Amino acid sequence: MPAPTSVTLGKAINMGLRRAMEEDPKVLLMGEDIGRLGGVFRVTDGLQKDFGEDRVVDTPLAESGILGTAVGLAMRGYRPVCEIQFDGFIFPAYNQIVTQVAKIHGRSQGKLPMRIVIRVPFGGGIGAVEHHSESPEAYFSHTAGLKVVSCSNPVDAYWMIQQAIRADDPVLFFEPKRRYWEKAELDVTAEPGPLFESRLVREGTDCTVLAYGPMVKTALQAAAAIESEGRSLEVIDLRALSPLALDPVYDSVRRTGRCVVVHEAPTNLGLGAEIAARITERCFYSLESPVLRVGGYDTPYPPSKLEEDYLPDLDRILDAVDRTFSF
Amino acid sequence: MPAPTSVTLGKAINMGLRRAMEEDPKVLLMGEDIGRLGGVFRVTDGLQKDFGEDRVVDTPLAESGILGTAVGLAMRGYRPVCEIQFDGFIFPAYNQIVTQVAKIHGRSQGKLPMRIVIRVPFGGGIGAVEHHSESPEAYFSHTAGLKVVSCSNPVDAYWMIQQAIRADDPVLFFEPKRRYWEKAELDVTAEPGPLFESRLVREGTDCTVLAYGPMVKTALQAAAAIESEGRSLEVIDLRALSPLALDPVYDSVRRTGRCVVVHEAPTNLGLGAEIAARITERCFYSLESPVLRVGGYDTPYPPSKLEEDYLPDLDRILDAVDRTFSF
Amino acid sequence: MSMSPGETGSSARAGATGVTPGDSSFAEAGPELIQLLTPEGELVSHPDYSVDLSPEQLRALYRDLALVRRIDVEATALQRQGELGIWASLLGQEGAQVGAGWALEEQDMAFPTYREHGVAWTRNVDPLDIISLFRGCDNGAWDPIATKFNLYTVVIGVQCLHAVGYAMGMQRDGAAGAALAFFGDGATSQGDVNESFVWASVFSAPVVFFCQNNQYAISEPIEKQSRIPLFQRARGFGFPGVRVDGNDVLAVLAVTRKALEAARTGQGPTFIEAYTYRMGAHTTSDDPSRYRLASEMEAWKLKDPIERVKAYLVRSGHADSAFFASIEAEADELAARIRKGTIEMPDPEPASMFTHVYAEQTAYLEDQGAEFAEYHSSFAGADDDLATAGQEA
Amino acid sequence: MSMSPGETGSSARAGATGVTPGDSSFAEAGPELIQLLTPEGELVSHPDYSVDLSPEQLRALYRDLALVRRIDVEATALQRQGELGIWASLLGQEGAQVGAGWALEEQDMAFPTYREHGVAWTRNVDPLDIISLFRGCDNGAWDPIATKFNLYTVVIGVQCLHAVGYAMGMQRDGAAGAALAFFGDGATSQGDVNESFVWASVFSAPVVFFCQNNQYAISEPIEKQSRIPLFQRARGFGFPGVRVDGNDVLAVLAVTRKALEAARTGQGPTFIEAYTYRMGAHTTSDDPSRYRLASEMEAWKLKDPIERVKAYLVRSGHADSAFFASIEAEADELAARIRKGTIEMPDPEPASMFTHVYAEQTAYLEDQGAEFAEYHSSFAGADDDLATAGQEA
Ligand SMILES: Cc1ncc(C[n+]2csc(CCOP(=O)(O)OP(=O)(O)O)c2C)c(N)n1
Ligand SMILES: Cc1ncc(C[n+]2csc(CCOP(=O)(O)OP(=O)(O)O)c2C)c(N)n1
Ligand SMILES: [Mg+2]
Ligand SMILES: [Mg+2]
Repeated sequence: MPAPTSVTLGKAINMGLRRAMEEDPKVLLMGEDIGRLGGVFRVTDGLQKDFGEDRVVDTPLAESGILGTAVGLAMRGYRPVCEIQFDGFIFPAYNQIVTQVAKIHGRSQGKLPMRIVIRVPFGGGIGAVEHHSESPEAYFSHTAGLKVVSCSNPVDAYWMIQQAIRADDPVLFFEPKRRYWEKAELDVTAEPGPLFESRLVREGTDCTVLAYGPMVKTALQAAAAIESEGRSLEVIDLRALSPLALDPVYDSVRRTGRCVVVHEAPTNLGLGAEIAARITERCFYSLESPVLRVGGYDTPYPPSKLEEDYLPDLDRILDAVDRTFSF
Repeated sequence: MPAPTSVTLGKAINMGLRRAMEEDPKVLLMGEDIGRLGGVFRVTDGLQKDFGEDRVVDTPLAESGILGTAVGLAMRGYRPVCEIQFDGFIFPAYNQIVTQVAKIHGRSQGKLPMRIVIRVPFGGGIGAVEHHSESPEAYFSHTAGLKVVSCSNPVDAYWMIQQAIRADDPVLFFEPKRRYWEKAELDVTAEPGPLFESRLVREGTDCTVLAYGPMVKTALQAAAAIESEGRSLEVIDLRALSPLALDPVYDSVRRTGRCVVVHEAPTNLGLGAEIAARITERCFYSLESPVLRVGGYDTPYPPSKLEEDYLPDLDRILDAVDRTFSF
Repeated sequence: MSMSPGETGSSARAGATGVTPGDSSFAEAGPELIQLLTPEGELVSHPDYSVDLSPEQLRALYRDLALVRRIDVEATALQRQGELGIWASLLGQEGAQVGAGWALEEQDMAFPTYREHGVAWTRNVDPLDIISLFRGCDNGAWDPIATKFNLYTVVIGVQCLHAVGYAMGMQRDGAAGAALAFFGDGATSQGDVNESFVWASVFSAPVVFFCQNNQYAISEPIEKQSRIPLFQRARGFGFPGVRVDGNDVLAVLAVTRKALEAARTGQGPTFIEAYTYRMGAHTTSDDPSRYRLASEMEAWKLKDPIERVKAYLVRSGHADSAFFASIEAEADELAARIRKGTIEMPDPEPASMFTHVYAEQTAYLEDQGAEFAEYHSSFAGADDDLATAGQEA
Repeated sequence: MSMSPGETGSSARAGATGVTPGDSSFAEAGPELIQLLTPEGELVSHPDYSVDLSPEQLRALYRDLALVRRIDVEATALQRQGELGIWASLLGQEGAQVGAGWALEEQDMAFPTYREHGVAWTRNVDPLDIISLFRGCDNGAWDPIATKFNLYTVVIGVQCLHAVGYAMGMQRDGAAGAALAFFGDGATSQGDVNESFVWASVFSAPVVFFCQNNQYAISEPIEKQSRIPLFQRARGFGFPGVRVDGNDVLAVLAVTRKALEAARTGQGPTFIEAYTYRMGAHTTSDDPSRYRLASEMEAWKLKDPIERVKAYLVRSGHADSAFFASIEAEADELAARIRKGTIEMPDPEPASMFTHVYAEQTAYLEDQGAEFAEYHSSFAGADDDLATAGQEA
């Protein structure tokens, strides 16, 4: 039994992909520059060398082509794992994802499962140019037939990618690109929990903070920073964005009476809107203040010199927490 | 001064397009089958005959091509009005809409206005096959840089389409296709109010019902039906879906203390989620019950034999209203 | 059918040029048009293509053509009578579809649009399983895996990429088959269709692109999609394109067989343009009189795909009036079965809309379905209320 | 430059075949390759293409090539020193870009990708207005209307449709100009690019498609995008395609001029494949050693687009060492100005992100911007806090 080793989030996904490919010959990877180059983030590093060009496919430069052919491969019994190079480049494939990938299982009354994983490095904070720092998850969470998850740390990344590949439904797998280089101890012999569940990552009593992907770390930093002031934040990593797994959230909010939802995506119609609406429906009489949202502003993602101003950070989270107390 | 005449919603848009083209030679129409055929709903009937093939352009069968060339025409100073034949066929153009149409004005720091209108017949209730009855408005309302409106009656249809065309920003214009044949008296000499405002369409005291597009009529029917039971519903036609114009809504909810939002689109992350979240943030202490949502179910739009079960109707609205009282 | 030198010689030129004697109206299709059976029912030979069918096979071919047309006519009638929400007629395209269907081997996989009822028939799909889609009961009730005939795809062009992906899967499986992608003239303008050409060529996938150029995309004539013959599109992507008389079932069969065989044997994709005509409306919701002249249709009537086979069968003595009568009778029975099956078709269970959204149902949707069922049952017996409410709304 | 019959005759064959004496390494480009100036700096004639440039013009051309390269080298250095977030180098593609830029007339409109710094130079775009994009200050600071040079477009392929739409606008305006769409070899796989071919052909829009085949799409060699030479793509859509030596600025100028003139005079689109090589990394974030051999680059070094012009200028006596020294000096000044301008470039106003989202600002966003400003000012003086918080986060 190999001892736990310290790996980065990017490497953890690489290891998860490798294990999934070893365990199931029907798993194959498709994408731009994922072969020799190993992907622009090196997440598929070394996989083409070991599994060959038929299972790690460098595709033509066309996202609709990637997803459209993945649909055909899935019909043929394969489990394609498609890499979209950056969040902002998933839109050429949007038609295939929303009208085909999401609907074919239902259209065929279950006869054509769409076992497709769509890997999307998402979010900002890396000083990139336009279209390389976006958070499009709400576009997919609003779409029936798709499942959407996001990992926030190397251990989840390793297990969640394998669970997504094993799932019999199409899964959008959002990878927090600015956290690719974060490290954690990974025990590959451990037993992971279910994929579509949120997780309590820090207990607290005064206010519940919900986050996913890159913002989980930020939320935990906020909780640590405010502890000294004697305020105790409970932090939950949502992990599943569709379906949302909010039961633990309801329990938490009923205890704390306050809630702040955090994401990088624009606030208007972001995940926070749905989560706030549901919490209010379920916990109406427990709420001391409305559920507040801390998201990206409702503008296009700005030039990188402004991204620190645009992105939710520790201060903006604490500011929102304060506001839940001054209501 | 011509006397008010009774026109259908479809005809009203046709008249509005004609007037816009007469007033501004830079206005041109693009789409599939909009020329000789006059569009599958006849909304552009007769326009190619009168304005010629250069201003009413039957395009190749490619939505991305329609929007992509519209962008170029807009850069050249034109005001293209693009018809998407059915809601479900807007997705091939999604990349152009979300990454270009929405962003070019900002990208160019205002030097390249995108004066583009995208007409989308949307919603169900016409017994159609797959992809012909959807409500994709949330995908666009979540996108910064776009503006989104929907008309609910012939008079608004006539004025709103002209205002959308005159606007200097890209506007998604959602037309309630099941209401194309509804009639109303139209006075083309009247003075319309601003485009991006909601409108109180029925005063009431017990609960505020919000709707837009095809659901406005349904909401009004619900209000009429329940009046006999002595319950008074206030109905607001949102009209603007991005930006939302909620100030009158806040005032109303502060009076009624209760609110139900209705739309055909899937409930999860539909417009109702954002509206509920904002109302709760602004009217927290006025709410007697959480804002409730009546939307399509979170499934793909079903085969037409089931659409009556899928679509929000009078009964489901009243059921939700009842629940706001039993909280 | 084996041809006597006489037959061959007599009209080889015609066959080669695609211009058949006494029928100049094919001129616009150009000299590349591949034809083996003229509208008058004469066999013509072609340097590169031929079919060798026994009289039995020729009669079976006629039977398929006749029955497919009857299915279409009956469905159109059922729509007119309010039994179907809409119907997309294949009238005039029977030759292209039955010919392509006959070229398919068991292991091949077909990817239709929404109009390939004739191909469906050759894949043993029950017409009622198609009608249920147009009636609004489901999105197609047949098994796409068992029949090797994918579900209908309404979004123009997307299925061409599915076909290429499926073919890439066959490649990886070392399977013997090929994929056959159907699409229309209008579809050739879609990005996805052109991407599918890129992919098929780059991976030399075992796929054949079968384009039925029925001259129209709803109201738009082919000139709105391309300045040059569609089959030439393939040149730009590095694989062969051919134009075949789409109303000549023999030529379509020969050309499609050869292309599928090439694909199966690792020679990559082929683009087939079946030059035909949509004799009916785009769908029952369409009104062609707004955009095309009746005279155009008259000219195409003379090239009917079924009449020419009948003419050949009669001339060649391969079939007598008794045969045609028996087919007529079989068609009547089929039509009656379709009518009865349609009218008696049960409505879907309302709650069924929640069942197949996912392979692994979510707790969220399960709850929503349960609430729906409960709410729905609160109207038990009062289904009319629901209905009326729905209509009023 | 006017050619003496001698020059012409001597190497007409070479010019016609594109294979230049003593340089067989162009063989893989195929006989269709159009070339007017060999890597060795010899003029060769071509039956269909020629340019007539005065010595002054040739020197000006050299100047542009040299300055453009210096801009690129300086920007790369600035990125290495942390002054830019990223840089997309045009090293090796100067000939293709300056040649295409020179072919543009004032009324023409160019639609670049993110790499056309050389074309930008010919449109009088200040290099600092490009650098501000890669520094993260904005998305390009030049005026696309005034310069007739569109903003950079990062989403692969979309700008080809913009160019066609713009050209359709010119058509409707009865304007004299044409649109020039730039894209790469990888972009040819995108649906949008192929749709732009459909539209350009159907509307015979005054547009020229200028594809710089630099052999790679990041790490993927051209074989991953096409099995046949890219210029042949145009055949499938009904308009001419040509392949030109992209490192031969004279041939590129001649070919692009002719294509633009054809477009302006209603003869429709042309596809130009400028056959070249990306000498640098895809961007400063890329590591080409992972996917290509240094030897490949060595072979292409011999075809440098600038060296050959210099060789010709020297051989022909059109320029002396003083001239080259003066260009060198000018390049040094330019580089210094760029360095200074970059380092002193002010950061954008944080609140500016709210200002140009819409032409008609919304009350909602105005409020959001106001809240932002208020919140932001609460950190007044304590900008470090913000920064650190941002970094920690
Ligand atoms: C992406 C998309 N856009 C628009 C439509 C609406 N539509 C349905 S059929 C059709 C015309 C298709 O023409 P063609 O490809 O020639 O096939 P045909 O109907 O003639 O068989 C159109 C525009 C659609 N189904 N999908
Ligand atoms: C739609 C889209 N997908 C992916 C990318 C990421 N990307 C940026 S450049 C590039 C390669 C482009 O290659 P090519 O078209 O040959 O142009 P070159 O960079 O070689 O000049 C890719 C895949 C993108 N920008 N847009
Ligand atoms: Mg057609
Ligand atoms: Mg390239």
